[in-house]
Amino acid sequence: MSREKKKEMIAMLLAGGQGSRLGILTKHVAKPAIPFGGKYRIIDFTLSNCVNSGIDTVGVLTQYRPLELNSYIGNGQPWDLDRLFGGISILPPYTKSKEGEWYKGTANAIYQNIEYIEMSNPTYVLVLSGDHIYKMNYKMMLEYHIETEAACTIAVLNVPPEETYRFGMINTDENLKIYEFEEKPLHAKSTMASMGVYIFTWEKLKSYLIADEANKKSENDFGKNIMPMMLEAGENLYAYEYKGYWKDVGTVESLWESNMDLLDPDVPIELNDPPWRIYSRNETLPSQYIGNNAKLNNVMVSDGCSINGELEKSIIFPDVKIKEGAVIKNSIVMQGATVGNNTALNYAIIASDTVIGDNVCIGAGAAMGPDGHHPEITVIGPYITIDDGVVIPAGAMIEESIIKKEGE
Amino acid sequence: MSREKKKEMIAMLLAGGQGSRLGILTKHVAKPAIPFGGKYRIIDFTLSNCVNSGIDTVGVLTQYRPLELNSYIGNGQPWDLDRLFGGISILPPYTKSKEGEWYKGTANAIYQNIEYIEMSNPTYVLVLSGDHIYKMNYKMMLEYHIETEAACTIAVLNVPPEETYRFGMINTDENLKIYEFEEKPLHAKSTMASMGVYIFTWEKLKSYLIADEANKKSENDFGKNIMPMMLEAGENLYAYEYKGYWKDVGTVESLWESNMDLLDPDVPIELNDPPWRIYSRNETLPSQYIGNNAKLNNVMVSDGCSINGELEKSIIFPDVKIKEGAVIKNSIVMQGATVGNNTALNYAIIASDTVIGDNVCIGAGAAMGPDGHHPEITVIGPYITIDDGVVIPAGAMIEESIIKKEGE
Amino acid sequence: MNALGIIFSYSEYENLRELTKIRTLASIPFAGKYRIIDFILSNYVNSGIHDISIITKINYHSLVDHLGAGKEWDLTRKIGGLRILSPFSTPGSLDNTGNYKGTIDALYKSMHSIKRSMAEYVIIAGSNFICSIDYEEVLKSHIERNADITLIYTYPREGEILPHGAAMIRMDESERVYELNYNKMDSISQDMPVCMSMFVLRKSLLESLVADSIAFGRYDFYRDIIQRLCGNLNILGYEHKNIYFEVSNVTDYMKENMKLLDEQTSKKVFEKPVYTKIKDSVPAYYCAGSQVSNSIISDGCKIEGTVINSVLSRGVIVGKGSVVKNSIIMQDTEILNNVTLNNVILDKEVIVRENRQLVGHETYPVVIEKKSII
Amino acid sequence: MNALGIIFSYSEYENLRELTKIRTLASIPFAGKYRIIDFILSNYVNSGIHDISIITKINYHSLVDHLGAGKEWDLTRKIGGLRILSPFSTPGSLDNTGNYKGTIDALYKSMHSIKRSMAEYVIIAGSNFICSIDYEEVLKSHIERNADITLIYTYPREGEILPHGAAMIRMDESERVYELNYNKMDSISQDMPVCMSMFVLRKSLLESLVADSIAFGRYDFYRDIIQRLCGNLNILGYEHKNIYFEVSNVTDYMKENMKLLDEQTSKKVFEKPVYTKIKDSVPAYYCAGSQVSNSIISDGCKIEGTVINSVLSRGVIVGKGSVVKNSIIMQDTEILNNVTLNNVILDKEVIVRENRQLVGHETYPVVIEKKSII
Repeated sequence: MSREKKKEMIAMLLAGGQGSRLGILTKHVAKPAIPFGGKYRIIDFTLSNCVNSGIDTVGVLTQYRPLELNSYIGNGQPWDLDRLFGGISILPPYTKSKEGEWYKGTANAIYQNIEYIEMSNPTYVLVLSGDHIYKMNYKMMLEYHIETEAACTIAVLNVPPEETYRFGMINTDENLKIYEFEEKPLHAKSTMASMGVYIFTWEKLKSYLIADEANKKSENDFGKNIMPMMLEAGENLYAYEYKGYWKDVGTVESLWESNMDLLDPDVPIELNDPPWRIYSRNETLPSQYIGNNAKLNNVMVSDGCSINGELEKSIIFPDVKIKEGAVIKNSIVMQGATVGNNTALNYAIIASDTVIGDNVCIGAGAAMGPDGHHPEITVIGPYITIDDGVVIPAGAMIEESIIKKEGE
Repeated sequence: MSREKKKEMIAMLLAGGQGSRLGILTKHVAKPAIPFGGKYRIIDFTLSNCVNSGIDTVGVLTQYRPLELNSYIGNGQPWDLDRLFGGISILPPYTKSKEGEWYKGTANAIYQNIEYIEMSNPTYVLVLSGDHIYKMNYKMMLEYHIETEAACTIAVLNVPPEETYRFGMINTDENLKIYEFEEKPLHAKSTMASMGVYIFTWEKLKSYLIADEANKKSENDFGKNIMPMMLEAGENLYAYEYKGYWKDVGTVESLWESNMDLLDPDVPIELNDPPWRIYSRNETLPSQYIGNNAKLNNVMVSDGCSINGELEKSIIFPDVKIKEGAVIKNSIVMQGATVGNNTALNYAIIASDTVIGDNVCIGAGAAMGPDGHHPEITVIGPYITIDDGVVIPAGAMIEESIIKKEGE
Repeated sequence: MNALGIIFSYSEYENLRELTKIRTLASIPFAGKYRIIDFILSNYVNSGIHDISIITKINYHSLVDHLGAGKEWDLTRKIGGLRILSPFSTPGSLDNTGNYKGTIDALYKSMHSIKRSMAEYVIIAGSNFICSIDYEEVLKSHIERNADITLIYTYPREGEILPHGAAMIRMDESERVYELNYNKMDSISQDMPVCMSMFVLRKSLLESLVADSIAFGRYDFYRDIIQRLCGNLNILGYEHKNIYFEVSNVTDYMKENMKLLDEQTSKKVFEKPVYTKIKDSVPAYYCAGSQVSNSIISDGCKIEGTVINSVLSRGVIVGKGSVVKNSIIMQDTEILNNVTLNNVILDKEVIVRENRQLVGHETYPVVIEKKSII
Repeated sequence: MNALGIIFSYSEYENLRELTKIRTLASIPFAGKYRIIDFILSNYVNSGIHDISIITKINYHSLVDHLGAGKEWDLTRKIGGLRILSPFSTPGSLDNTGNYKGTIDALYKSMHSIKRSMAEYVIIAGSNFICSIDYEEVLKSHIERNADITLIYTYPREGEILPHGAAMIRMDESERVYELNYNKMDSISQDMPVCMSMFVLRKSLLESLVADSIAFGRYDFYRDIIQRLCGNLNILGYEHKNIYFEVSNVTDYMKENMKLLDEQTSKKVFEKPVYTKIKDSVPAYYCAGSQVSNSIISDGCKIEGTVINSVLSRGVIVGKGSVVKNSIIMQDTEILNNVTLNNVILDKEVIVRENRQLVGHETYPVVIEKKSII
């Protein structure tokens, strides 16, 4: 034990949430394991941020359906997190003596893993959530944290005044020292919203976690309990401004939008960025094949695909088969799906391993919403079959196979 | 998914137990993580058996204090189980929708991980427990299982008639086909005891697990519920005879005895067996140093030790310091412990990182029991300090530091 | 599986011009994102063989780079795993010439590594034949038929290629090999079985055959073991019936790559997973206005122009107005705007400037060396 | 840390007789279970440097074996990690001589690998000095003092050893190096600072220094860079104050190993973890009747006889009635019953039969080659 190495900062990644607003897409997997951007999962962004920021010890706190996430993370090798000392660890709840205890809140999840954290004996702990799309250098944030001598630094981004009601808002003085939190205010004093990215000086955090745990009335939540308690106790809390692209992919809409952002050259989220690579677990698949009659127009396609249809502004995940005559627009087709001949998709998300027959129409009647807002997104769940000729109206969410009976 | 490999047999290792009869030794760790044999942990034997039998996919079912076990297992590299496909996975309980569920029994633990097992699509599943010391080739057992066309094969060993009350006993016909189970009988019909090592044909096991789960009255236990149900249903159950060394290290006594067995040339458990190596996570420590006045007589010593005392029939784990004049007999000193000058140990177990001062006497008054049975074992718990001059009588179990007050 | 894999990463009779100037045969790119070695290693791994030695000669730098520690092939192991052998790493090799006198000499100089393996059998493969084969089946047949050596052969089919120097065999009705000759024609009759440079034999037999040959100054595996000993040893053929590719000169290399544009052919090669180095490239991106047909495209490509009947490796950029036809473009090569390419092989990291035109012929493609700027 | 590590696994002026006949300097066993390379690699890893290239020349087989994929040093990485370079794996190396003309030529031939690293600094180390050093501190001082090259030196102390050919430096009061000479005596005065074959400089500076030197046919790092340019470049010394060991001939090798029997000395070298290949040996076993004093013993040893003032590597067996004194016994060597050894170095896998006696002298130990049977 005495020979274990001290780490300057380790990351604790909260990956427990079900993300129920993503409907059928999170039926089998935790939200951080949802596919994104042609070959990634949402969690790849946070993990790659860690690795690119020089953090080599990451604890992933899970409790909801962790199997697929666990097997996706594996030994951490795709992110170079298969380290002899540190690396990635999955941290589920466990029993201490007779009884086990599930994670009660974000703060409680960290509290239950104090022992894990202390194994690395870190000076600072970075607390993250695994369901945002952004590229951020936590090393620079740490430098800021050290410079301001903060007990806690919260990454913030500017949001339009009309959206403050969706965020935890933060009020600071001119030096960005925090004096107040406002939870989802209708009329906020500032436009600085918390990104759910915190750096704590570990000794401080530890003592507040212990105090919070002793308080039976606490919801054991960072935003609601820990930070306000620290503020009240007169600790230094600072905001750290982040200016890049950031998106919470908590709904079907935002998941679709944020995928489409990748195809918009005006949106500042570039995946092909060698000094800030996004790592992911790559499937063992051959190069893609583009057939004689394919047309591709502002489209992303991954390994193992066979494309014979016409595609426009779409994202195609690995191992997808698109047959001749298929017309796919403004859509996302996830891994292993098949789209039959002459089938049309518009504003649709097709989940993994789903088979769409011939002459199917998905997103039928999709029309632009008011104010140029895009039409409703149609979602076809994973592992199901949609029979030939089925028409699925815009905005539907299909959970089960649609098989036409014989003679129909 | 379709490209994942089929495995002939995978292993599911039940490592959930607290092992409360080991007292202070399992206060911080699960039983399979208890140190054994100079540099090993108990679980090393089962894991090495798997690897040496050609099994490269092992699920470890944990729920009690898994932290140290998890960090010991890490990515499985010490056992060559850091595989791209398969390898070792820690399987804690998890939440499926709103509510999580702890493992109710051995069978329920496997039931809750059906999804994990199916990822490897195995034909056979080997169910093991992680707290026995033995060397066994499961590949040969599988060949037997295939040959007898069994639905379940149970490894058995012969026990003396007077010990049958401690085991699940198995009654078979002359072809070793099982016709009856007896749970801890005082007078058994046979001497074949179950070793807790089972091979199941997965399709069979799966259907019985599902049936068992539906039965609200079941204790969800392999021995009590699954096997009897299979027998009743007329499945082929066979016993597989194992003839080598086997020890359940469930008590302080048996842990001590089984360590001492390693020093007895007449007991058939040889660790230095290149074709059947026992793998373990090795600490980063220099070679051991034996001082000018050391005496070693039938002693095992590991890396990083510095030995200056007199040792007889003892096992010394890594990084132990034994000072001049210390006299250690019939004892086990675990990793990182220090034994002071002129201190005497007899029939003692000193747990990890404990500091024993000078002129201490541990196991004082240890006298042979009746019938040549060894004296009571004295246990000193981990991470504590025993001050200079303290005398600890034979059979004591010390949980907390003994610090003499000043002036005493 | 109880076998050691040995791969020869070079060939004695290849003529791949610029392509092997900076690399060994086994590390030539093939089928878009792959190298030849990927297919060979994947055959072993998919057959459950995890103890593999690769014999190298010169220019194996790119092979070492590509394989790294072998993680992608699951060969980073405590027990077994991947070893790259070179004549210079041989213990006690005080002479610095490092040339093998022949395949047997190469095996002889790799004996320190071969002997350490606990495996009972050895499966040897060259790097000029690419196919998907199950060695478990081959070994089973080897044992069942009580062969001394099993030699894997195939019948070349319509349009399939065989180079000068390929080893043709004759067998009796029980597939026992009784003759071996080298191909001296440009093509051969299609009922002549050809050795695919793959052999199975007991490790102990290999050890003694090599020791004996060296003692008599015999250095060529085909001539001095197969040809010479087929009267005494029970050398049996094992037919590989699935598709194969053969790479030993530039025209063939081009033809064989193009065969993969047929999806049925491609499927047969990729029946089982083929592993390769992971590059963490982004998905391929097809810009508005791009036109791609009948082509293999790899991750990280960005296509603004037109690509027809071509094979593109990872990270290739095709600029606006450019037309790439019947060509093979290797990793990270950049084709700027308004370029025309036809029957061209561009090696890695080439830059083709605006408005350039490069046209080769099907039977004699233009080959542009790595890192050239045109 | 933002630095690339480069290790020279051989030395130009060592004379280790039988010990380097089958291996390179860096893979010589030291301190029981270790090889010299372990100390050097661990310094890098403990300083947070994970991108390391090892330059080899000949006989690096045992080094490749020992390092494997670098797992034990946590160097099996996607980003950075361990690379073993040899003159023969250089791209386009069509000549098969594989000899470097000197250290600069070796660096030149490794440039393809050095250039690929994204690191800003390079930390170079040879293999003849063994110590525990924190390169983070050295780099900090290098940057703070605005050095072009930082050269790590030490003052030899009482009983410490320096071979013929060691580079001695002279510095002004600000530690700027203005002179470098080679040791021509058998021992030297203890106030003469000696270069420990470790240097820190910017990677870009190294690249241009190497390119310039090659252009002028200059091949020796000491003579053609340090000695020649110390007037123009700001070459500063950095004193290593902790203990060190120097290995370049057999007598010294013996003496340096014996120093480790002093627990205080040993502690200083093992202050930080030193990683080595894991062998999964069993704990050492001392039979009833064994007698061991003042010795270093490694895992897997089995002692029935007597061992005094000696260093035993892993898996050594000492039989009944045998006496091993003042000796170094390497891995898996077996000493049968009633053998007497004094001032002997037994290489790996030696077998000493019953009743043999081998006695060397402190200043000229008997060295027995690997796998000998006595």
